[in-house]
Amino acid sequence: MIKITEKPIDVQKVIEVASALGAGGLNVFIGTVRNTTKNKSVRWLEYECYEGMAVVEIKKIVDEASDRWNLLGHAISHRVGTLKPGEIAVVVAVSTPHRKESFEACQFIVDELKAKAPIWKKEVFEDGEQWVSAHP
Amino acid sequence: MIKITEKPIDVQKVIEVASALGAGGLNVFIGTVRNTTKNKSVRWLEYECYEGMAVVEIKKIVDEASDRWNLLGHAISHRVGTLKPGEIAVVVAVSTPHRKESFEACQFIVDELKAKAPIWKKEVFEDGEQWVSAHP
Amino acid sequence: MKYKIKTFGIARDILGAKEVNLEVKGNQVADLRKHLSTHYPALNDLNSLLIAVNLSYAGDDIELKESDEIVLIPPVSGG
Amino acid sequence: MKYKIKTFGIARDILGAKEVNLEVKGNQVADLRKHLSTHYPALNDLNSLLIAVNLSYAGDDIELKESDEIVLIPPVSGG
Repeated sequence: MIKITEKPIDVQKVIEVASALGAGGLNVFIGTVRNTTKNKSVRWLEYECYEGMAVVEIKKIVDEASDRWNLLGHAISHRVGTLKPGEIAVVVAVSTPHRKESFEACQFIVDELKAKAPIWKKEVFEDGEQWVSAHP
Repeated sequence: MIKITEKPIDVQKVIEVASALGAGGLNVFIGTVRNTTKNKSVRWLEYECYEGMAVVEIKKIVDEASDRWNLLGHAISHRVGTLKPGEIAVVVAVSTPHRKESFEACQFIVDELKAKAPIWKKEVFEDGEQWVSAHP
Repeated sequence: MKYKIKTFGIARDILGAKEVNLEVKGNQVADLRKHLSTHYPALNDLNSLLIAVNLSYAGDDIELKESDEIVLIPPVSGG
Repeated sequence: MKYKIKTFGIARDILGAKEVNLEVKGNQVADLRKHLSTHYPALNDLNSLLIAVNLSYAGDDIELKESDEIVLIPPVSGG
Protein backbone atom coordinates (compact mmCIF):
# COMPACT_ATOMS: atom_id res chain seq x y z
CA MET A 1 0.00 0.00 0.00
CA ILE A 2 1.25 3.45 -0.97
CA LYS A 3 -1.03 6.24 0.10
CA ILE A 4 -1.05 10.04 0.17
CA THR A 5 -3.72 11.35 2.51
CA GLU A 6 -5.07 14.57 4.03
CA LYS A 7 -6.45 12.69 7.02
CA PRO A 8 -4.51 11.68 10.15
CA ILE A 9 -2.57 8.46 9.51
CA ASP A 10 -3.83 5.34 11.28
CA VAL A 11 -0.55 3.72 12.36
CA GLN A 12 -2.18 0.47 13.42
CA LYS A 13 -3.73 0.14 9.96
CA VAL A 14 -0.39 0.70 8.22
CA ILE A 15 1.20 -1.99 10.40
CA GLU A 16 -1.60 -4.43 9.67
CA VAL A 17 -1.26 -3.92 5.92
CA ALA A 18 2.51 -4.53 6.08
CA SER A 19 2.18 -7.70 8.16
CA ALA A 20 2.82 -11.13 6.65
CA LEU A 21 2.54 -14.57 8.21
CA GLY A 22 5.99 -15.79 7.16
CA ALA A 23 7.64 -12.68 8.61
CA GLY A 24 9.70 -12.71 11.79
CA GLY A 25 10.37 -8.98 11.84
CA LEU A 26 8.33 -5.90 11.08
CA ASN A 27 9.95 -2.48 11.25
CA VAL A 28 8.01 0.74 11.36
CA PHE A 29 9.24 4.32 11.05
CA ILE A 30 6.95 7.10 12.21
CA GLY A 31 8.03 10.62 11.24
CA THR A 32 6.47 13.36 13.34
CA VAL A 33 6.51 17.16 13.08
CA ARG A 34 9.11 18.60 15.43
CA ASN A 35 8.23 21.60 17.56
CA THR A 36 11.49 23.43 16.81
CA THR A 37 13.90 23.80 13.90
CA LYS A 38 17.23 25.55 14.35
CA ASN A 39 15.99 26.80 17.74
CA LYS A 40 12.97 28.51 16.18
CA SER A 41 9.53 27.50 17.38
CA VAL A 42 7.43 25.90 14.63
CA ARG A 43 3.72 26.85 14.65
CA TRP A 44 2.69 24.46 11.91
CA LEU A 45 3.82 22.89 8.64
CA GLU A 46 2.15 22.93 5.24
CA TYR A 47 2.74 19.76 3.23
CA GLU A 48 1.96 19.46 -0.44
CA CYS A 49 2.50 16.74 -2.97
CA TYR A 50 2.50 16.07 -6.71
CA GLU A 51 0.33 13.10 -5.99
CA GLY A 52 0.35 11.10 -9.22
CA MET A 53 4.12 11.20 -9.47
CA ALA A 54 4.73 10.75 -5.73
CA VAL A 55 2.98 7.38 -5.79
CA VAL A 56 4.96 6.36 -8.89
CA GLU A 57 8.29 7.42 -7.34
CA ILE A 58 7.59 5.66 -4.04
CA LYS A 59 6.58 2.54 -5.95
CA LYS A 60 9.98 2.62 -7.70
CA ILE A 61 11.70 2.88 -4.31
CA VAL A 62 9.76 -0.11 -2.97
CA ASP A 63 10.64 -2.10 -6.10
CA GLU A 64 14.32 -1.29 -5.56
CA ALA A 65 14.02 -2.36 -1.90
CA SER A 66 12.37 -5.61 -3.06
CA ASP A 67 15.38 -6.30 -5.27
CA ARG A 68 17.73 -5.89 -2.31
CA TRP A 69 15.79 -7.44 0.57
CA ASN A 70 13.15 -10.13 0.97
CA LEU A 71 10.14 -7.85 1.51
CA LEU A 72 7.12 -9.90 2.52
CA GLY A 73 4.92 -6.87 3.09
CA HIS A 74 5.05 -3.08 2.99
CA ALA A 75 2.83 -0.09 3.61
CA ILE A 76 3.65 3.60 3.23
CA SER A 77 1.40 6.48 4.12
CA HIS A 78 2.33 10.17 3.77
CA ARG A 79 0.13 12.96 4.98
CA VAL A 80 -0.38 16.33 3.26
CA GLY A 81 -2.06 19.56 4.34
CA THR A 82 -1.59 21.45 7.59
CA LEU A 83 0.24 19.57 10.37
CA LYS A 84 0.96 20.76 13.91
CA PRO A 85 3.98 19.71 16.00
CA GLY A 86 3.58 16.15 17.27
CA GLU A 87 1.39 15.10 14.34
CA ILE A 88 2.47 12.19 12.16
CA ALA A 89 3.71 13.13 8.67
CA VAL A 90 4.83 9.75 7.38
CA VAL A 91 4.66 6.07 8.34
CA VAL A 92 6.72 3.39 6.59
CA ALA A 93 6.32 -0.27 7.60
CA VAL A 94 7.99 -3.35 6.12
CA SER A 95 8.02 -6.98 7.12
CA THR A 96 10.76 -9.48 6.30
CA PRO A 97 11.68 -13.02 7.38
CA HIS A 98 14.48 -11.80 9.71
CA ARG A 99 14.88 -8.69 11.81
CA LYS A 100 18.08 -7.23 10.39
CA GLU A 101 16.68 -6.81 6.90
CA SER A 102 13.50 -5.22 8.25
CA PHE A 103 15.59 -2.38 9.73
CA GLU A 104 17.69 -2.00 6.59
CA ALA A 105 14.78 -2.04 4.14
CA CYS A 106 12.68 0.37 6.19
CA GLN A 107 15.55 2.85 6.55
CA PHE A 108 16.31 2.62 2.83
CA ILE A 109 12.71 3.40 1.90
CA VAL A 110 12.49 6.32 4.34
CA ASP A 111 15.80 7.80 3.16
CA GLU A 112 14.90 7.47 -0.52
CA LEU A 113 11.37 8.78 -0.02
CA LYS A 114 12.76 11.91 1.63
CA ALA A 115 15.33 12.37 -1.14
CA LYS A 116 13.17 11.65 -4.19
CA ALA A 117 9.42 11.78 -3.68
CA PRO A 118 7.86 15.02 -5.00
CA ILE A 119 6.57 16.21 -1.62
CA TRP A 120 7.27 19.61 -0.10
CA LYS A 121 6.89 21.17 3.31
CA LYS A 122 6.81 24.79 4.41
CA GLU A 123 7.61 25.65 8.02
CA VAL A 124 5.52 28.43 9.49
CA PHE A 125 7.11 30.35 12.39
CA GLU A 126 5.84 33.23 14.52
CA ASP A 127 7.70 35.69 12.31
CA GLY A 128 7.78 34.14 8.87
CA GLU A 129 7.85 30.95 6.85
CA GLN A 130 10.17 28.93 4.61
CA TRP A 131 10.10 26.03 2.18
CA VAL A 132 12.37 23.39 3.73
CA SER A 133 15.62 22.64 1.81
CA ALA A 134 14.75 25.06 -1.01
CA HIS A 135 17.84 27.27 -0.64
CA PRO A 136 21.50 26.57 0.21
CA MET B 1 8.41 1.41 30.04
CA ILE B 2 9.83 -2.12 30.25
CA LYS B 3 7.20 -4.80 30.56
CA ILE B 4 6.96 -8.59 30.55
CA THR B 5 3.41 -9.75 29.95
CA GLU B 6 1.33 -12.87 29.39
CA LYS B 7 -1.31 -10.89 27.52
CA PRO B 8 -1.22 -9.93 23.83
CA ILE B 9 0.92 -6.81 23.32
CA ASP B 10 -0.94 -3.61 22.44
CA VAL B 11 1.39 -2.14 19.79
CA GLN B 12 -0.40 1.21 19.67
CA LYS B 13 0.06 1.57 23.45
CA VAL B 14 3.81 0.82 23.20
CA ILE B 15 4.15 3.46 20.47
CA GLU B 16 2.25 6.04 22.53
CA VAL B 17 4.45 5.47 25.57
CA ALA B 18 7.63 5.89 23.46
CA SER B 19 6.42 9.10 21.80
CA ALA B 20 7.89 12.49 22.74
CA LEU B 21 7.01 15.97 21.48
CA GLY B 22 10.58 16.99 20.58
CA ALA B 23 11.06 13.83 18.54
CA GLY B 24 11.18 13.81 14.75
CA GLY B 25 11.57 10.05 14.41
CA LEU B 26 10.08 7.05 16.15
CA ASN B 27 11.21 3.56 15.21
CA VAL B 28 9.34 0.43 16.18
CA PHE B 29 10.39 -3.19 15.85
CA ILE B 30 7.70 -5.86 16.07
CA GLY B 31 8.96 -9.43 16.40
CA THR B 32 6.42 -12.08 15.44
CA VAL B 33 6.41 -15.86 15.68
CA ARG B 34 7.34 -17.40 12.32
CA ASN B 35 5.36 -20.32 11.00
CA THR B 36 8.42 -22.31 9.99
CA THR B 37 11.98 -22.82 11.23
CA LYS B 38 14.50 -24.76 9.15
CA ASN B 39 11.62 -25.88 6.90
CA LYS B 40 9.76 -27.46 9.81
CA SER B 41 6.25 -26.28 10.56
CA VAL B 42 5.99 -24.62 13.99
CA ARG B 43 2.77 -25.40 15.91
CA TRP B 44 3.42 -22.98 18.76
CA LEU B 45 6.16 -21.51 20.95
CA GLU B 46 6.48 -21.54 24.72
CA TYR B 47 8.19 -18.42 26.09
CA GLU B 48 9.41 -18.14 29.63
CA CYS B 49 11.32 -15.47 31.47
CA TYR B 50 13.28 -14.86 34.67
CA GLU B 51 11.19 -11.78 35.14
CA GLY B 52 12.98 -9.83 37.88
CA MET B 53 16.31 -10.12 36.13
CA ALA B 54 14.93 -9.63 32.60
CA VAL B 55 13.62 -6.20 33.52
CA VAL B 56 16.96 -5.31 35.14
CA GLU B 57 18.95 -6.49 32.10
CA ILE B 58 16.73 -4.67 29.61
CA LYS B 59 17.00 -1.53 31.74
CA LYS B 60 20.81 -1.78 31.47
CA ILE B 61 20.51 -2.09 27.67
CA VAL B 62 18.29 1.01 27.49
CA ASP B 63 20.77 2.91 29.69
CA GLU B 64 23.58 1.95 27.32
CA ALA B 65 21.49 3.08 24.34
CA SER B 66 20.84 6.38 26.13
CA ASP B 67 24.58 6.90 26.46
CA ARG B 68 25.03 6.43 22.71
CA TRP B 69 21.96 8.12 21.24
CA ASN B 70 19.61 10.92 22.24
CA LEU B 71 16.66 8.79 23.37
CA LEU B 72 13.66 10.98 24.03
CA GLY B 73 11.33 8.07 24.75
CA HIS B 74 11.34 4.29 24.82
CA ALA B 75 8.99 1.40 25.46
CA ILE B 76 9.71 -2.32 25.40
CA SER B 77 7.19 -5.08 25.85
CA HIS B 78 7.98 -8.81 25.72
CA ARG B 79 5.36 -11.49 25.86
CA VAL B 80 5.65 -14.85 27.63
CA GLY B 81 3.50 -17.98 27.62
CA THR B 82 2.13 -19.85 24.62
CA LEU B 83 2.34 -18.02 21.27
CA LYS B 84 1.08 -19.20 17.90
CA PRO B 85 2.62 -18.28 14.50
CA GLY B 86 1.78 -14.67 13.61
CA GLU B 87 1.48 -13.56 17.23
CA ILE B 88 3.68 -10.74 18.50
CA ALA B 89 6.49 -11.79 20.85
CA VAL B 90 8.27 -8.46 21.34
CA VAL B 91 7.81 -4.78 20.56
CA VAL B 92 10.59 -2.21 20.95
CA ALA B 93 9.89 1.48 20.26
CA VAL B 94 12.24 4.46 20.60
CA SER B 95 11.90 8.10 19.69
CA THR B 96 14.79 10.44 18.92
CA PRO B 97 15.18 13.95 17.47
CA HIS B 98 16.29 12.64 14.04
CA ARG B 99 15.41 9.55 12.08
CA LYS B 100 18.82 7.91 11.67
CA GLU B 101 19.41 7.53 15.38
CA SER B 102 15.92 6.09 15.90
CA PHE B 103 16.80 3.18 13.59
CA GLU B 104 20.21 2.66 15.19
CA ALA B 105 19.00 2.81 18.79
CA CYS B 106 16.03 0.52 18.16
CA GLN B 107 18.16 -2.07 16.40
CA PHE B 108 20.76 -1.94 19.19
CA ILE B 109 18.13 -2.56 21.85
CA VAL B 110 16.54 -5.44 19.92
CA ASP B 111 19.92 -7.10 19.22
CA GLU B 112 21.07 -6.75 22.83
CA LEU B 113 17.74 -7.90 24.25
CA LYS B 114 17.92 -11.07 22.18
CA ALA B 115 21.53 -11.69 23.22
CA LYS B 116 21.31 -10.91 26.93
CA ALA B 117 17.82 -10.85 28.45
CA PRO B 118 17.03 -14.04 30.40
CA ILE B 119 14.12 -15.13 28.22
CA TRP B 120 13.76 -18.53 26.59
CA LYS B 121 11.60 -20.02 23.89
CA LYS B 122 10.80 -23.61 23.03
CA GLU B 123 9.57 -24.48 19.56
CA VAL B 124 6.88 -27.13 19.40
CA PHE B 125 6.66 -29.08 16.13
CA GLU B 126 4.34 -31.84 14.98
CA ASP B 127 6.94 -34.44 15.92
CA GLY B 128 8.86 -32.94 18.83
CA GLU B 129 10.13 -29.79 20.49
CA GLN B 130 13.37 -27.93 21.17
CA TRP B 131 14.70 -25.05 23.25
CA VAL B 132 15.98 -22.50 20.73
CA SER B 133 19.77 -21.93 20.68
CA ALA B 134 20.37 -24.36 23.57
CA HIS B 135 22.71 -26.68 21.68
CA PRO B 136 25.44 -26.18 19.06
CA MET C 1 5.83 26.56 -28.52
CA LYS C 2 3.16 27.07 -25.87
CA TYR C 3 3.41 24.98 -22.71
CA LYS C 4 1.23 24.67 -19.66
CA ILE C 5 3.52 24.40 -16.63
CA LYS C 6 2.41 23.12 -13.23
CA THR C 7 4.23 24.28 -10.14
CA PHE C 8 4.65 23.15 -6.53
CA GLY C 9 6.23 24.51 -3.35
CA ILE C 10 8.59 27.44 -3.74
CA ALA C 11 8.36 27.21 -7.56
CA ARG C 12 4.67 28.12 -7.27
CA ASP C 13 5.57 31.12 -5.11
CA ILE C 14 8.16 32.26 -7.68
CA LEU C 15 5.98 31.76 -10.77
CA GLY C 16 2.95 33.16 -8.93
CA ALA C 17 0.39 30.50 -9.86
CA LYS C 18 -0.28 26.74 -9.72
CA GLU C 19 -0.40 26.69 -13.52
CA VAL C 20 1.38 29.06 -15.88
CA ASN C 21 1.19 29.20 -19.70
CA LEU C 22 4.56 29.95 -21.26
CA GLU C 23 5.58 30.75 -24.82
CA VAL C 24 9.03 29.22 -25.25
CA LYS C 25 11.51 29.38 -28.14
CA GLY C 26 12.45 25.77 -28.90
CA ASN C 27 10.96 22.42 -27.95
CA GLN C 28 13.47 20.81 -25.60
CA VAL C 29 13.60 20.75 -21.83
CA ALA C 30 16.81 22.78 -22.09
CA ASP C 31 14.89 25.54 -23.92
CA LEU C 32 12.27 25.60 -21.20
CA ARG C 33 15.02 25.82 -18.57
CA LYS C 34 16.59 28.79 -20.37
CA HIS C 35 13.23 30.54 -20.55
CA LEU C 36 12.55 29.97 -16.84
CA SER C 37 16.04 31.05 -15.80
CA THR C 38 15.67 34.33 -17.71
CA HIS C 39 12.10 35.22 -16.79
CA TYR C 40 12.08 33.89 -13.20
CA PRO C 41 15.68 34.43 -11.98
CA ALA C 42 14.72 33.52 -8.39
CA LEU C 43 14.62 29.91 -9.61
CA ASN C 44 18.40 30.11 -10.10
CA ASP C 45 18.86 30.49 -6.33
CA LEU C 46 17.27 27.12 -5.52
CA ASN C 47 19.31 24.10 -4.47
CA SER C 48 17.95 22.26 -7.48
CA LEU C 49 15.14 22.40 -10.02
CA LEU C 50 14.02 19.25 -11.78
CA ILE C 51 11.47 19.10 -14.56
CA ALA C 52 9.03 16.22 -14.71
CA VAL C 53 7.37 15.34 -18.00
CA ASN C 54 4.43 12.92 -17.91
CA LEU C 55 5.29 11.69 -14.39
CA SER C 56 9.02 11.08 -15.00
CA TYR C 57 12.06 13.27 -14.38
CA ALA C 58 13.24 14.54 -17.77
CA GLY C 59 16.76 15.30 -19.00
CA ASP C 60 17.63 18.50 -20.90
CA ASP C 61 17.47 16.82 -24.32
CA ILE C 62 13.93 15.52 -23.95
CA GLU C 63 11.54 17.00 -26.54
CA LEU C 64 8.36 18.60 -25.27
CA LYS C 65 4.91 18.43 -26.85
CA GLU C 66 2.29 21.03 -26.08
CA SER C 67 0.05 18.30 -24.66
CA ASP C 68 2.68 17.06 -22.17
CA GLU C 69 2.13 17.29 -18.42
CA ILE C 70 5.10 19.47 -17.46
CA VAL C 71 5.82 20.08 -13.79
CA LEU C 72 8.52 22.06 -11.98
CA ILE C 73 10.04 20.11 -9.09
CA PRO C 74 11.97 22.32 -6.66
CA PRO C 75 14.03 20.63 -3.87
CA VAL C 76 11.81 18.01 -2.23
CA SER C 77 11.36 17.83 1.54
CA GLY C 78 8.91 15.06 2.33
CA GLY C 79 8.91 13.00 5.51
CA MET D 1 26.90 -25.78 51.74
CA LYS D 2 23.23 -26.16 50.86
CA TYR D 3 21.93 -24.04 48.01
CA LYS D 4 18.48 -23.60 46.54
CA ILE D 5 18.90 -23.39 42.74
CA LYS D 6 16.24 -22.02 40.41
CA THR D 7 16.16 -23.20 36.80
CA PHE D 8 14.71 -22.05 33.48
CA GLY D 9 14.35 -23.43 29.98
CA ILE D 10 16.42 -26.47 29.14
CA ALA D 11 18.21 -26.29 32.51
CA ARG D 12 14.88 -27.03 34.17
CA ASP D 13 14.38 -30.03 31.90
CA ILE D 14 17.86 -31.32 32.77
CA LEU D 15 17.63 -30.77 36.54
CA GLY D 16 14.04 -32.00 36.53
CA ALA D 17 12.44 -29.25 38.62
CA LYS D 18 11.96 -25.46 38.83
CA GLU D 19 13.83 -25.46 42.15
CA VAL D 20 16.46 -27.94 43.28
CA ASN D 21 18.27 -28.12 46.62
CA LEU D 22 21.93 -29.05 46.22
CA GLU D 23 24.60 -29.93 48.76
CA VAL D 24 27.85 -28.57 47.32
CA LYS D 25 31.46 -28.89 48.50
CA GLY D 26 32.83 -25.34 48.63
CA ASN D 27 31.19 -21.91 48.55
CA GLN D 28 32.21 -20.38 45.22
CA VAL D 29 30.37 -20.28 41.91
CA ALA D 30 33.16 -22.47 40.52
CA ASP D 31 32.33 -25.15 43.11
CA LEU D 32 28.68 -25.06 42.14
CA ARG D 33 29.65 -25.36 38.46
CA LYS D 34 31.79 -28.43 39.23
CA HIS D 35 28.93 -30.03 41.13
CA LEU D 36 26.47 -29.37 38.31
CA SER D 37 28.86 -30.59 35.64
CA THR D 38 29.37 -33.88 37.50
CA HIS D 39 25.80 -34.60 38.56
CA TYR D 40 24.01 -33.22 35.48
CA PRO D 41 26.42 -33.92 32.60
CA ALA D 42 23.78 -32.91 30.00
CA LEU D 43 24.49 -29.31 31.07
CA ASN D 44 27.96 -29.70 29.52
CA ASP D 45 26.38 -30.04 26.07
CA LEU D 46 24.77 -26.59 26.15
CA ASN D 47 26.10 -23.65 24.15
CA SER D 48 26.59 -21.80 27.43
CA LEU D 49 25.51 -21.84 31.06
CA LEU D 50 25.61 -18.66 33.11
CA ILE D 51 24.86 -18.43 36.79
CA ALA D 52 22.99 -15.44 38.16
CA VAL D 53 23.31 -14.52 41.82
CA ASN D 54 20.87 -11.99 43.22
CA LEU D 55 19.85 -10.74 39.75
CA SER D 56 23.38 -10.32 38.32
CA TYR D 57 25.54 -12.64 36.27
CA ALA D 58 28.25 -14.01 38.59
CA GLY D 59 31.86 -14.94 37.81
CA ASP D 60 33.44 -18.20 39.01
CA ASP D 61 35.16 -16.57 42.00
CA ILE D 62 31.99 -15.10 43.51
CA GLU D 63 31.22 -16.51 46.99
CA LEU D 64 27.77 -17.92 47.55
CA LYS D 65 25.65 -17.61 50.69
CA GLU D 66 22.87 -20.10 51.41
CA SER D 67 20.37 -17.22 51.34
CA ASP D 68 21.37 -16.08 47.82
CA GLU D 69 18.97 -16.25 44.89
CA ILE D 70 20.90 -18.54 42.57
CA VAL D 71 19.58 -19.13 39.07
CA LEU D 72 20.86 -21.21 36.15
CA ILE D 73 20.76 -19.29 32.86
CA PRO D 74 21.05 -21.56 29.79
CA PRO D 75 21.45 -19.92 26.33
CA VAL D 76 18.83 -17.19 26.04
CA SER D 77 16.49 -16.93 23.06
CA GLY D 78 14.12 -14.03 23.62
CA GLY D 79 12.57 -11.92 20.91
